[in-house]
Amino acid sequence: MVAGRLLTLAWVAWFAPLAACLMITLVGLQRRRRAATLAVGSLLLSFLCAVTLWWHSLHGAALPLQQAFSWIRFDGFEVPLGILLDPLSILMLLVVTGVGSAIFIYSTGYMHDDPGYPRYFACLSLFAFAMLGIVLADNWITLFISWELVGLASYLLIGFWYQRPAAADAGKKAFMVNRVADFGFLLGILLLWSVSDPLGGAHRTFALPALKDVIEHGYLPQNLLNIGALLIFCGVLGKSAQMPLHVWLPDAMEGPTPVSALIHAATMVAAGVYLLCRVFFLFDAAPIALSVVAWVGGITAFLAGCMAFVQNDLKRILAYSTLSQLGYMVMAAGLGGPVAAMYHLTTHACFKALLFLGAGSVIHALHEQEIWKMGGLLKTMPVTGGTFLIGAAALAGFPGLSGFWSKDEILALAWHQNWLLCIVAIVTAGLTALYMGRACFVVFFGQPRSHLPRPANHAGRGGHAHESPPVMTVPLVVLAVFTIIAGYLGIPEYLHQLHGVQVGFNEIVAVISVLAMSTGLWLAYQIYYRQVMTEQQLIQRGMAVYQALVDKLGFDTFYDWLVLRVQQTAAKLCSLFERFILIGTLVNGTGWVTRTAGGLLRLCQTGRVQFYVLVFLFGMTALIYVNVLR
Amino acid sequence: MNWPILAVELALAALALIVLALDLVWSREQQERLGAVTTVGLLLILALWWHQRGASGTGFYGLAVLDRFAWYMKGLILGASLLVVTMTREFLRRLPGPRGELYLLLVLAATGMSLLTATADLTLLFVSLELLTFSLYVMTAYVRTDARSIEAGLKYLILGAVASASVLYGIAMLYSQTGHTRYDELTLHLMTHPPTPAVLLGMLLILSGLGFKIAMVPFHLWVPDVYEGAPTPVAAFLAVGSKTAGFAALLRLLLTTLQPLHAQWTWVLAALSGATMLYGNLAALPQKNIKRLLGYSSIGHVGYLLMGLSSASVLGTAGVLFYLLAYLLMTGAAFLVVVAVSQRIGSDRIEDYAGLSQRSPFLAAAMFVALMSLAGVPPLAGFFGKFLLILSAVQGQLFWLAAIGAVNVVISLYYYLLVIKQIYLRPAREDTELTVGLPYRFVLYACLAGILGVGIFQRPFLALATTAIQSWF
Amino acid sequence: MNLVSWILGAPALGMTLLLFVPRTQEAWVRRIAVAATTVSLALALILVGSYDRAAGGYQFVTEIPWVPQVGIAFHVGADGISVAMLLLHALCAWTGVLISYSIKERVKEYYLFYLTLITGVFGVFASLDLFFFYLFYEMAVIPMYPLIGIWGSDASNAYSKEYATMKLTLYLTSGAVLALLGLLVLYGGSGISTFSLPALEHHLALHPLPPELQRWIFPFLLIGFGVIAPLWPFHSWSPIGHAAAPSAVSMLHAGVLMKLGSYAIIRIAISLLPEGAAAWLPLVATVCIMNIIYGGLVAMAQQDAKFIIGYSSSSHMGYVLLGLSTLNIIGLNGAVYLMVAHGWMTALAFALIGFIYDQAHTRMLPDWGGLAKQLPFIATAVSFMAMASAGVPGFGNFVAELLIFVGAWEKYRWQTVAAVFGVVITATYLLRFVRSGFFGETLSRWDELRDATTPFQRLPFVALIVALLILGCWPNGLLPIIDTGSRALLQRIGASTMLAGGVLP
Amino acid sequence: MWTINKMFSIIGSHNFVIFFTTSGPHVEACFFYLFTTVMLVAAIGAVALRSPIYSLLSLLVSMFAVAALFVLLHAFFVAALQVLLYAGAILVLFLFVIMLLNLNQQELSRTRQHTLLVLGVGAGLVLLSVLVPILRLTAAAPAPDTPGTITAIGRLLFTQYLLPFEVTSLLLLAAIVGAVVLAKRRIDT
Amino acid sequence: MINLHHYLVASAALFVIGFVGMVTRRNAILLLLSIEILFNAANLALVAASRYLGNLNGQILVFFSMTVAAAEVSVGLAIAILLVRHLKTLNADEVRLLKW
Repeated sequence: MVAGRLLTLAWVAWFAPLAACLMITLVGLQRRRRAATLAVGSLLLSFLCAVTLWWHSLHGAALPLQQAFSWIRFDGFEVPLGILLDPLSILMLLVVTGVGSAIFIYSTGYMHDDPGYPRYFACLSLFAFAMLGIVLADNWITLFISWELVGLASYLLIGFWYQRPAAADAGKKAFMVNRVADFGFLLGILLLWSVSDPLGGAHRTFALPALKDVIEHGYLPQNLLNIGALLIFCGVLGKSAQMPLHVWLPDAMEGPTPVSALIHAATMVAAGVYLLCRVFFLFDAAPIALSVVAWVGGITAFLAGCMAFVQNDLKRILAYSTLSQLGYMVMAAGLGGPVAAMYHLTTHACFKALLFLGAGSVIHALHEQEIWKMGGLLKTMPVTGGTFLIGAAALAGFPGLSGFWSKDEILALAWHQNWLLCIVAIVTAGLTALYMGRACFVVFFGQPRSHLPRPANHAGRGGHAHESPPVMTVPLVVLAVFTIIAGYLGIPEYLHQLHGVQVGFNEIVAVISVLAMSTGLWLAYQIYYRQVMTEQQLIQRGMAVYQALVDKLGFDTFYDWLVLRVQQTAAKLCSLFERFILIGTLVNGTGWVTRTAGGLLRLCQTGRVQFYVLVFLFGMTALIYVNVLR
Repeated sequence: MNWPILAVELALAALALIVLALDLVWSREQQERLGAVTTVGLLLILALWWHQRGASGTGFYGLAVLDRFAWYMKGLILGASLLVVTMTREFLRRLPGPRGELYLLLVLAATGMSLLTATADLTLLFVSLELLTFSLYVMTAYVRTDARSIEAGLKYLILGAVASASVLYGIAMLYSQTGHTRYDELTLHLMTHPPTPAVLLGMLLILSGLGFKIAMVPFHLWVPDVYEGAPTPVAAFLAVGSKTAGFAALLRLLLTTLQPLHAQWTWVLAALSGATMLYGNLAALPQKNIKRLLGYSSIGHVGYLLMGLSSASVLGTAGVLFYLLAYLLMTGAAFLVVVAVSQRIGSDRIEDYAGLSQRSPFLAAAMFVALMSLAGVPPLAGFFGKFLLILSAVQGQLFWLAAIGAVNVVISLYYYLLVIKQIYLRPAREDTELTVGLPYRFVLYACLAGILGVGIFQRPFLALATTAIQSWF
Repeated sequence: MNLVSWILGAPALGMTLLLFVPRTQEAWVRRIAVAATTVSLALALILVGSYDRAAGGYQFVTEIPWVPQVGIAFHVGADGISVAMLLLHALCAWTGVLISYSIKERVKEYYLFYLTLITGVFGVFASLDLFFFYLFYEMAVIPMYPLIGIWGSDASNAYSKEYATMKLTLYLTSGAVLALLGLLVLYGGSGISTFSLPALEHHLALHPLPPELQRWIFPFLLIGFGVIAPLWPFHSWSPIGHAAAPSAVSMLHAGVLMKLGSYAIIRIAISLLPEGAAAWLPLVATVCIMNIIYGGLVAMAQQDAKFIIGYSSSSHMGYVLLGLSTLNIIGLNGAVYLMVAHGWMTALAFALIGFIYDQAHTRMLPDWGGLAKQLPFIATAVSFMAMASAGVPGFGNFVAELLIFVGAWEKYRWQTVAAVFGVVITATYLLRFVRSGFFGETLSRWDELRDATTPFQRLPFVALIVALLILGCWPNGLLPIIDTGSRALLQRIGASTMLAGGVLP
Repeated sequence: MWTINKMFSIIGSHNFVIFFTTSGPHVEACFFYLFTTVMLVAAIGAVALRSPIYSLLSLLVSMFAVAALFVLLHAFFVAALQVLLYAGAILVLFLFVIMLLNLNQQELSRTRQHTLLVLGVGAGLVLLSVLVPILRLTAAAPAPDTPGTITAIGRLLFTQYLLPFEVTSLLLLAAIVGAVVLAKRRIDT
Repeated sequence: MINLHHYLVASAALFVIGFVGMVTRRNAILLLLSIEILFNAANLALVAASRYLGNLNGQILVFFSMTVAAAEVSVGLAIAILLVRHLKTLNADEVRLLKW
């Protein structure tokens, strides 16, 4: 197929969800079924385009392809709106539309009874549009716009149940944290724009390929690149929820579960990783920035894994696990392996979406999120339970599943590049198995624990779940299938054009990682299935560490302090300054001085005629004196 | 003799005598019609005045002149007289006692003012100044039962006499140094001889005396008291008539006769202009009585006028003339409203204007327009006037004075808005509607139309003002 | 008479017609006002369409000698910048008149003053004569006094509406007279005795004023016009004034009136005094950071919805000032574009708050809460407004701020960093605004609130939102027109190095 | 007019007038200082004396001294007017009103405000100290003697100064009407 | 030798005395009386100047000034009568309803 057709397909894939969003907003807000049809249909269309593109890319289409239009243009300045098609973006396109389609379909069941159903799909479509924008963007501004728009969609969807204070707060928090991050990101864009024309002057551009050329020709000094890369990495910190800006992601679980699956597990949070890979040429040329990236990723992976262990909310466990896995990806990118990062991103998208949807299915059935009130669900919800276990195994790195392969890529890379980070990564792998084992054993095995009254409007026995409808289980099964096979699709080979270090399968690392995984799983089995030790005893043993982890290592406390004390104090101070100094003293003071001057001057008007004559006399004398005798 | 050059003054004197005769002859009921007679007479004189446009000449042994300047100023004075007659008719409705004399004195004062515009001799200057002043003394104290009116009359008389004595002494000084009283001869003498200190002394004494007339700081102290105490139409006449005449005399004296001394008087006037503006506008801020407020504000406006004079340029002087026209219209309109309101609610307190916009939207709107024009808000007449005056100060390199003028725009806006606040923002204490008679409405409409017309179509009026004084430069 | 003169002629005509409509015929009063502003809006749209971008310069010029003695002429026309401003104002005025249907008392007086205000603002944007510029400027300021004083509401316990309106009027007039002084000195210094802007531009381009004089005059114009812009620390009239004004007046006030200041700085101060601008604008670029950061922080501490938006306006105008102080084409285009976008955004904000206040009789955020359930349409519109204000892509504000940042980056590095940080602050208080006002649990006392349901009620909100979205999604619509104006200006003042500065060291 | 003319011719022909207007400079100086002293002392008395009657009489003396100075200056007509008008008319009017109002001592006292007294005298002294240096420089060159006889004055008054003269009549009309209007006792309704 | 300046200085002294009288006396009648002194001072100056300049214009002016002074007194005394009648006082400084 000719290049133009491919590009058209990409444009269609990008804008189809936007069209759906607009149509839902304009005509469909009252019509539930039509909204869902539009949204799902548009995303399936995008998926179809993505598959077509992928097929062509495998069969000899000349990549990369680039096409841009002027979005802002006047003489001497241009902001393009353009797309870049290369294996990286096509792969990501597939992930987003594929996983997205599954989740869209799942949502039609999950959100079936919600009054805000059309609004939900409008926002979801907006998200899909924005996410595809990030994937396809060929320049900073298109990227940044999409970047902001996914933030907006995320905000709207986290706060979807806006009447719940927690949800509204979580949405706000997510938006704010991302704003802070984007502060750096935008500065980075400005900086890189200003140096994108080595001759200075009118040919500066936002286009990524042009920047790549400039960097690869070595026109730019190292420290500049380091600063620029770090500023860009700020954006990644926010979007991919890396330490220390990770705090919004666990809270974001207040949104509907499919949203968590799509946005806060599979796609949007991975956008940061995708960005790192997309502009890897920049980081590649900035070694200091690169090592910062690696360490941030490693630390995030480890600490998030620890925190996941102490969570009692099923979705929060998954959220921290997402953090941890994102840490892996970022670390991989930081270690110079964008391919490994992308590989893990892809598999993670499948199995994490699967896990979230499974969790959603459980929640949908029980109206309960706390794991200690669940139990033995494998019997009542076999499909959900089965697929969840597959996902969990993949996440834990069970050999043969996709997670094992992609994680091994990363561990091998770390083994090759940085032994310290490698140890961190391996310990984290063990942790992963431990907390996932904990969740699985508590939720799906053992006895039902719930004593909740039966939800009024819900079929099924009290506290006893039932399997979800097919519209929800089918996507689970599909995702489970992909979770199993994603490791054999040749993804690293597909991405071979990417720069960076690529190390093959490493047997030693694989063995170590399986050992770590087994240890973790064994511990979980002992504690939570055999119950050699209750949770309480465990807590008592590691009181300090446990408490610190429950307190989220003080991050939230610190940010609360920052917001409540520092920011609000500054605001109060400015407000007081405004009110008392500026208005009270300077402005009103001027008025007061004027009025008082008037009040004093009028006292000259004593009403005594002799006094008036006296003033006349004085005035005349003074006039004569200064004029004649001066 | 060349009588026609004083046709307007002669006609005014004749009108005065007719009013006097009718007052003596007519019965009490018939005297009600004196106001109408005066109005008609003034309208006829206005027609005569219009007929004289473009005429010029000198007469009475060079004591009097008719030029475009005199013609312009006479128009203002006749307009002022007409407005004041309208107010007087309204005012006298509620006043027991004699009425004819007020019209007589009014016309006599108008005669004096008119003569002042035409005078080209220090003797005539003194005499016509006194004619004007005397009539106003009596008019000020006219409400004999009102202690305030008497007090105002006393103050005006005492201080007026001091001012007259100053003028006279100043004339004596000038005369003693030059031997002349006629302007043309004085000019010639001053151009050929360097000024002696006594000449400057004479100039300053005359300036003081005329400064009293126009309410220039520090000779202004009578103004608020007299405006407050005098019958409102008389206060209006003091504001628009006497001030205009004073400026007419001052302009002609300073710009023709004392032109050779302009290095000595421009800076004095500039300094006094700043002081006058600041004093008038600042002291107006805490006022509670509308007439007193207008009194202080009139002091402020004198400051602006002096700004134009102190630049001693064509633009500045034309600005003064233009501003006097605007001042006539806007102060006239304001006083028309004050008379109408105080006749109906019996109070001049600003507080009692509360809710005027509900009780009489027309009067409220008229007051709004008048005060905004006084404050210099476009597109009203006062705005362009202030614009010209400040521009002339800037052109004359008097930046500090222009800055003071600009500051005073804000200060004056403040107290005018305080009045507007009562009228528009505060609720009415009573609900009774205030209705105004048709002729009165008509005059008020004419004023408002003038304010807008002069403010928007400035060109012909500025042209008139410029041609009036062009020959002096 | 041509297009531009009719744009300002229509409301003037409407105003005159209103004088002859009896007070009791309120329906007719409203109809005339709507008709007048609709005509202006339609003409403004036609103007945007028919402005010849290739030719640039002043088009649709009418020149009638007015007071030739001092060189005054009634001279109106539009270049690229004023086309944008006229469009901005036309839409704000039109929506404002529609919003004013909630005014129930003294309707005729209200519309009289309102149309005077509208005429004045049109006049400022269309004037090509400094005298008429000033005349219209004052004409726009004074009607604010009765409009706020009569139909407004107390800004807070500390600031009554009388205080607010008095302060606003005096403050703006102070600025105006300060600017007038500057203008008069400029007029005197030019030596050609004309107030005609094109003539002065032409003359001063060939014979610039002495640099010392320029540096001396410039602060007069800068502060004089800066007061209304509002330049920190002269901004304190604005939030209080916004809060006290009735919503339609706040709309024009924040939406358009503030832009008079920045427009005048561009059109007169920078254009005629390039040396002065070069000397003073770096200071402005620094001070406007105070606008952005300080204004944002103060907004953060407010509880009153109108105060929040009020301070946010003064914060956002900081970006405009930053943009114009760059003196390069990107920043200047961005500044003008932001003037338009922010105008519509803030007009939308005040219209929305007014809608709620009319029913709820409180603007305090703690008293609101969970309004989204009762007022879904309004809440949606508020979210749009907040997103536009926070600079989310898709709205015009994003495009404009982006241009300003890009334009300012080279010249004012640290100021730009602070300005970008301002976006974070903006998001903070706006999200708080949305969160505590509209999200969360619904209070039972708001059960009686009625959403905007009829198309007529929704029309102004929808129009503004759509306008913002068009600005945000299709910048190539209006920006090239603006570009003709700012490019000509920069070329004339010789600062047009397109992208000022060189490569980063 | 006739009376004045007559009287003036009598005074004018009198010897002592001839004497002190044509005698030597020393004599003139003596008379000047004499009359000036009388004038000033009497004027001070007029403003300083407690009793209004005394004040008035003191003023009368002062005005006679002024009239004498007028004669010294060969201004015979105005000298006569001074005597007639001031002594004859104005002061009598004052006297009449004082009697009419039956003013007592206490009411006519000087101002009780000592500040005003001090300031007034101080301001006066300052003014004097400003005026004197200016006026000391005003010595004039000798000029031909043009005595202010009634003929000369009358000719001027009815030719060159006719206009002010006529205006004065209007002025007097205003004053008369004013005095009547204001001082009329009954207010007729 | 007596010259113009002698007379002018004398008249200035008279002028000042009149002014001082106006400031220091509180009685309305005495204020009017002081005004007469002021006018006399001017008259003296005019006559002296007339003599030393050798023209009569000054004396004409004195003629008018006297007329004015007479008229002044008549109106002033009428107001004084009104004062006593309505305010029961002749003290100018007690008449201060109008102030500030």
